[in-house]
Amino acid sequence: MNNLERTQMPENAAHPKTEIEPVKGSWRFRFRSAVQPSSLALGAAVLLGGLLLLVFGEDPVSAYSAMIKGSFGSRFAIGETLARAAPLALVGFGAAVALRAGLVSIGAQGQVMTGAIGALLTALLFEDAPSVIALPAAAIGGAVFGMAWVLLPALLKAYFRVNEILSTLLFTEFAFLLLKFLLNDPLKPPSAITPQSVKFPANASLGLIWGGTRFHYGVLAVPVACLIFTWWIRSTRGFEYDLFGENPSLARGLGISDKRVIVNSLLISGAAAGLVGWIQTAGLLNRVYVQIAAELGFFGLVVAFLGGARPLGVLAGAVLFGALQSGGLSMQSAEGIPASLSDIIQAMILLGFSVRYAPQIADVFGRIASRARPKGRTVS
Amino acid sequence: GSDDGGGASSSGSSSSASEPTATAAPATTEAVAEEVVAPVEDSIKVALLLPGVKNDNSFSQAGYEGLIAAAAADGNIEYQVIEEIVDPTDSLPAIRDFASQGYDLIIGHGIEYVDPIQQLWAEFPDVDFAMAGGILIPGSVTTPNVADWLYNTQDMAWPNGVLTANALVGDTIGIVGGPEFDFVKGMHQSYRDAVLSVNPDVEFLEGFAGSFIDVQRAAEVAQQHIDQGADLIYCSGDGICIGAAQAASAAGIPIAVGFGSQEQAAPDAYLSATVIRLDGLYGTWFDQVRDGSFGTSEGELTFGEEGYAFFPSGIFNGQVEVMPVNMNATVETALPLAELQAIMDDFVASVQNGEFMIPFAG
Amino acid sequence: MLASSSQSSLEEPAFLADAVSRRFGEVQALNKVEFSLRPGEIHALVGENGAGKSTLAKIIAGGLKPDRASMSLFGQPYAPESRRDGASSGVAYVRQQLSLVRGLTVAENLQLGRPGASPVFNLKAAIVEIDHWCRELSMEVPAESLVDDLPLALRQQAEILTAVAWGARLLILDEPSSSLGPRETAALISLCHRLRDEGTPIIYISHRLPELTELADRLTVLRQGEVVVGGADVSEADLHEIAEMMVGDISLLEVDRPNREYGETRLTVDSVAVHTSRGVGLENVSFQVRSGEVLGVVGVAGNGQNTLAETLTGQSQCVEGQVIVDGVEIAGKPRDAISARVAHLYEDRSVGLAAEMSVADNALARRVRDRDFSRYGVRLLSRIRSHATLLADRFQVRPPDPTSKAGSLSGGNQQKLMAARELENNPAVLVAHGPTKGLDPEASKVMRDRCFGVAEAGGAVVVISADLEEIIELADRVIVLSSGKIVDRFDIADMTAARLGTAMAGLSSNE
Amino acid sequence: MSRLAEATFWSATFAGGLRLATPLIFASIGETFAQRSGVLNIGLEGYMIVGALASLYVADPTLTPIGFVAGGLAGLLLSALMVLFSIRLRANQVVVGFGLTILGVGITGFIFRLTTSVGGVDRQVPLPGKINIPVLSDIPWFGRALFLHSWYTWFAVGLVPVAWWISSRTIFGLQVRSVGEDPDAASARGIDVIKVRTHATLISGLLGGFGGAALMLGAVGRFQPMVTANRGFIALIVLIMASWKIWGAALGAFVFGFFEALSINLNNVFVDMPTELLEAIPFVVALAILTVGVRWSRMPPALGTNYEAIK
Ligand SMILES: Nc1ncnc2c1ncn2[C@@H]1O[C@H](COP(=O)(O)OP(=O)(O)OP(=O)(O)O)[C@@H](O)[C@H]1O
Ligand SMILES: Nc1ncnc2c1ncn2[C@@H]1O[C@H](COP(=O)(O)OP(=O)(O)OP(=O)(O)O)[C@@H](O)[C@H]1O
Ligand SMILES: [Mg+2]
Ligand SMILES: [Mg+2]
Repeated sequence: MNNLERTQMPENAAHPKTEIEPVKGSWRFRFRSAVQPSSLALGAAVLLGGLLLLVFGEDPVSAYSAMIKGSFGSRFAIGETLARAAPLALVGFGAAVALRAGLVSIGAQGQVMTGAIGALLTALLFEDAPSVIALPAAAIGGAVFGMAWVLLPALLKAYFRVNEILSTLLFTEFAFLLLKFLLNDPLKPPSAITPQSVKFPANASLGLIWGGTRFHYGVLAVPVACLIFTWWIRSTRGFEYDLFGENPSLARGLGISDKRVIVNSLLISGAAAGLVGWIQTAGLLNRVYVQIAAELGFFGLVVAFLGGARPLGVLAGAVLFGALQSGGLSMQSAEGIPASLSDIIQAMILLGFSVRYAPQIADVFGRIASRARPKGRTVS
Repeated sequence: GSDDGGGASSSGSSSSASEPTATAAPATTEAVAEEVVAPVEDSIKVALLLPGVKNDNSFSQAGYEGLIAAAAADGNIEYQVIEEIVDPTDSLPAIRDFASQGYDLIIGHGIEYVDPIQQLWAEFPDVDFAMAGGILIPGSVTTPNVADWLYNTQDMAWPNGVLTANALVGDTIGIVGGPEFDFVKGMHQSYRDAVLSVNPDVEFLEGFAGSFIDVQRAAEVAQQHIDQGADLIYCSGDGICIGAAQAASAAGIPIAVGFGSQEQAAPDAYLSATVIRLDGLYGTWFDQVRDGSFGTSEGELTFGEEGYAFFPSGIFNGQVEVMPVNMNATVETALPLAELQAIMDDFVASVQNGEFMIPFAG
Repeated sequence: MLASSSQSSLEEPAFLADAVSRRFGEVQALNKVEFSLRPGEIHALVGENGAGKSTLAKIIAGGLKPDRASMSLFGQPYAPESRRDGASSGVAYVRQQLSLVRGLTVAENLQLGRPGASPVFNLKAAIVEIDHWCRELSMEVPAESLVDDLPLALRQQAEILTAVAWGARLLILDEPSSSLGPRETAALISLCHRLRDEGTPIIYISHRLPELTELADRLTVLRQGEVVVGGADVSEADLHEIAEMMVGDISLLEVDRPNREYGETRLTVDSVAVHTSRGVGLENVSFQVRSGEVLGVVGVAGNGQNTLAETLTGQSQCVEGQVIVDGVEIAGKPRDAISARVAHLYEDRSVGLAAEMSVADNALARRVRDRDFSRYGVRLLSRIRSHATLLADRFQVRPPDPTSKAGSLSGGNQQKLMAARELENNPAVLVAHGPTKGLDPEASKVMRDRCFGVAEAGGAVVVISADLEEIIELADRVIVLSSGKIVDRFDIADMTAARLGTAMAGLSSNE
Repeated sequence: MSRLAEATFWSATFAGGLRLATPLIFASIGETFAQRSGVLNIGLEGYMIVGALASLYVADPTLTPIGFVAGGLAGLLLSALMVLFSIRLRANQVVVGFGLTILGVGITGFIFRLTTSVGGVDRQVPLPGKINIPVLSDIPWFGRALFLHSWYTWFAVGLVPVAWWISSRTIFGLQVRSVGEDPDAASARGIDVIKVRTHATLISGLLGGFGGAALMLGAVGRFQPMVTANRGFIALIVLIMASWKIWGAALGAFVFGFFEALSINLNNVFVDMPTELLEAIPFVVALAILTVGVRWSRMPPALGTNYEAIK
């Protein structure tokens, strides 16, 4: 019957209740509903930042050009941007797997730390082995330690429904304390007076792809991870995990074990974060520091959200962040702009982008919320 | 000496790590040759990297004030300061950026810059680098374009011990530290040794804020000490000592500080502090950069390996300064303030004329 | 009963709408609709799915702005800006999806959004007020329970109670009976009468034509946004005629039951006991269903139906007894049920479908690991999509676009999509829980045909429903559940209203 | 070990717990309002730090109570950005929250360096005196611990029943909870979801700012970059630990503060134990509470979701 020929949903179904005019699908409609608010917000952020620079006696044009130069303006800058984007992308992919399964793990920060420890310990174990063995062993060590650090929160979530946002945050705190302890004593070279580890053994180190930059071989883990993540989304198993994220009751009815999904997807995110610990140590810093994780874990999660938990989105988000960070730094060193001002500019650009991405990411949380909605209250 | 041995053995791969040293040899000669050709420019460009903010009342401020004073004295220095750069991921590109912008001297004021400088000096033979605490990091070297500086932690702590042992009314001292790092613990040990050398009956309470930023926790540590009977507070720290000073002031007991004055925070309770004075050292470096002797001379001391350009700061060379006793303090002290000042003057003199050698703790 | 309508016919209308139009994108949901409501009448608003009933209701309630309309309420011009506006003018709208906030108590809901309520929440006063209205309206709504903890029927009562307590002068009920059993429906109807008799006119939206004869005074039929019958007297109306006007196909309401042959037993439930933390468990439940047979499970909602469905599909574990499908035990593992080809039409579409995923993903979620649709663990998207198009076509899912989100389909089409997924491969056992809930006659017919189809192909069908008509139409045998126990069982031919009523009330037990 | 048997040890620890809890109580109560309304407000750290700076900079030339109010207003101002971006423009709450934290840290760091110079006189306020409740504070064991605190602590403690009353005994509180439970249903009952969430978020900004101000004026007295030291995130921990309850948040803040104070004091009891182990104590306690309390925990179902009204 023709009454069944109902409204075609507008393309962007996350926000179906949009305005009527102009006609959907038209160029003007797309522009008004997607491009315009986002570029407005971004433009506003950039303008506001420029104004701020101007008010405080800096030249906005040269500041921004230093920022762009520092992120893409030279071979070194590009290498730097990519080397900074790499860990964010890896964390982001892992976080995206968990997000798609309806889990918000903000523990990547801690898993990066333990991953670094794991990579270092393994490398020290294989100090005398040839590189072909030591190098992958360190990678595995990093991944395993990253997974180990999310195992307990995962089990608590799977078996006792303990909120993973909080448990992973707490485990980040534990990882930090463990790291401080290890770097203050057992792993510290005896003469050092500040916490840091011994050098990462050379036989397990990742070399540079471009000499004179910091574009190291560890960055290659990103395209590999991106492919794996793309495969994951296409795979039957990945589909089942997505389905669980969307509708756990249905997934359960279709024979998908919720415990397995929870534990495995968190373990995957832990492994990704652990690998970040590995590449940061074996490729970038050659030593474990207390700040080894910087804010990678948190920003990796932000990147996963920004990228809508999709491969290219995460990749783009990571490069954006990498560019902001290396550009922000070069604003400081080239133009003498204080770190805090460059933070402000970076934050404003991030906020601008958050609006740009709003429609794509709006429903990521929607799923999680529908999951959290209890079907009844257990009175005990 | 024993430290170096340990470090070398722990890195069995140091043969490959020291390769850059070998390849650097030709670079060295080049640099020397170039320096002969290049007309010595009067103005030099200096970059200073600070782990904290320049007005942190503490370590970073010491570096900043040193640069300002030395630059003013020199009169022909162009400088750039970059603050709050702790993360090793950030410091390397920042240093590299300065090096490729043609800076003549890059001072990494903090042990966090040792690794990046070690990675970069060979790539920029024309740039001079000054690092802090490289001697403590196994495998790091000084070269004709790298010099190393370190302050004596015991010199920062011991004078406070002497002062407070004489000022203490009661028998308990509460010690407040930042993170429980080795050098912080070393300072505490020196401090305790100094106190006990004057008064063996003093008891100590010790607590850590866990970081250099958590002022509230530091204040709480001090308050806990006070609640449990501390009669005097010693804070080894940094900016966090603000909290400790305020707590001491509120409780009406004296406080001495390891790093930077807290006179403003607690004019009634603050007694004294130690500070680093780096203008002299920086001036020396400026001169060395100008006349090309940077790094080639062995500095004032040579430790371990031959030719390690190393500049220590201590009371003996005036680069660690014991601040005058705060004559406006109103808290009760065992001896009058003037008498305390006299004791400290004697103490500093005895160190400077070599009569007393401050023991190294740990 | 119908007398009251004529008595007030001379008064000015309680509500009058003239030329109401509203467009959603390309859909003209309402087109110059005229509608009048007399004081003290129950006015039924009927029409097929998507006819525009809810849209009209929302506009009257102030929750939706018409593109064009002139309305008056009790003689005053009326143009509400918001729900709050509508509510303070005395219009109460009880939505299809109820609008009590589930995490709050009934008492809290009573005060939430109440026009003119004092900013301080007075719990005691709210409880007293609820008790008062409970007595007045013969309800039993616990004031301090979380709405979440209440069964659906009580939630609905609570919603009506709050509407009345807010001083509703006009009440709109949108498909209030679609998930109620006969007893609860009867209670609802008498409540409506009581309200009407006390002077509150009611707009009553429903698909269930038979109950309207008992309930309503007048009736308006909407079709594709236009009024096809405006305010006809129910007593004079012919149901078949109305059904025809709604959908244009009279044959829909006629029971068309083929004679079926039963084969061997396919489903055996043997003295099963199930405990659950939520809802009612099962105790000593035994029955068998043969190939080609349809077993109806009736009972007041919340007497173990959910648990039964979950047990048959392997989602709940038996503490005693066993469930056997074709000789294989389903021991609390959904995977067992799936490999034994047990199909499940979920009672709640939002549970049975992943709303945010595409039609294709939903259609083939059950078969994602099939050789046909994946290779080396990778899904073959184009094959999945084209097969989904095929299925959508076969099950008349509109629109048959495999890439659109399942949640964007209307309720009926969602139901068909779920059926497409579950029934595709001749299931051995079909557990159909309220298969036509909220569907219009046309869509209902499609769904019922599908259920028969399973039986005809040799499957065993269990239909769980609160809708007796549906049971009569579908089932060969019936069991009655009460408090998780089977209290009666009979062939459909032996079914009488009295027998069913007493059994469902848990009064007698023929076991 | 013998220290553990002393009354002063425990009363000092108890008092310390209350002091450390003071900023957390403000912040976590404010956050309770936001999260109950469905807004996951990760920018709390940002609100706290702008509150800290503003309170000091206003209090220095004027009076501390004025500074305290200014701190709250500064937090409120930053939370207005949360409203703009997350609630009005519907950007992801987590992303915006992190952005606001960076922004808050950046702005305060920047203003601080603009207004202070090396060797100059920093802005500073004297720490408040303790309010002595006459007879009670003389009670032998717990008098000092319980009844000798600054007015910030008393204000925080006094705020708890008020906040509880607002949340559970006023229509506004009902509205806040309803829009975090089920915004669609709430909207159908005539509640303006956007408006209620806006108000709840602004409250969290105000109280987050108060938290920063209480930390600054009550415990620290002088500004440092990042002086709030992640207490905003700790307030988030406290809130989840407390299952989104007002009393729970206050109690959780105190429990957290108590164990933090305990970990400080145990350093003198177990001298050789690595401090990292002691520092972990409050977090271990939080994990234990979380695990045990999970069956009573109920996350607001709409937490983290954006809402768009039908027009
Ligand atoms: N918010 C909306 N956005 C777009 N289209 C809508 C919206 N609400 C309703 N419609 C369209 O308006 C038409 C009328 O819908 P309405 O919900 O009023 O139907 P109904 O008669 O209540 O149907 P049912 O009996 O199934 O509840 C439908 O075609 C529907 O697609
Ligand atoms: N938010 C929305 N945006 C756009 N269209 C919507 C929205 N909600 C519902 N619709 C459309 O309105 C129509 C009716 O939706 P509704 O949920 O009322 O189903 P229904 O009327 O009960 O359908 P059915 O009769 O099939 O059960 C659907 O076709 C759907 O596409
Ligand atoms: Mg409807
Ligand atoms: Mg419907």
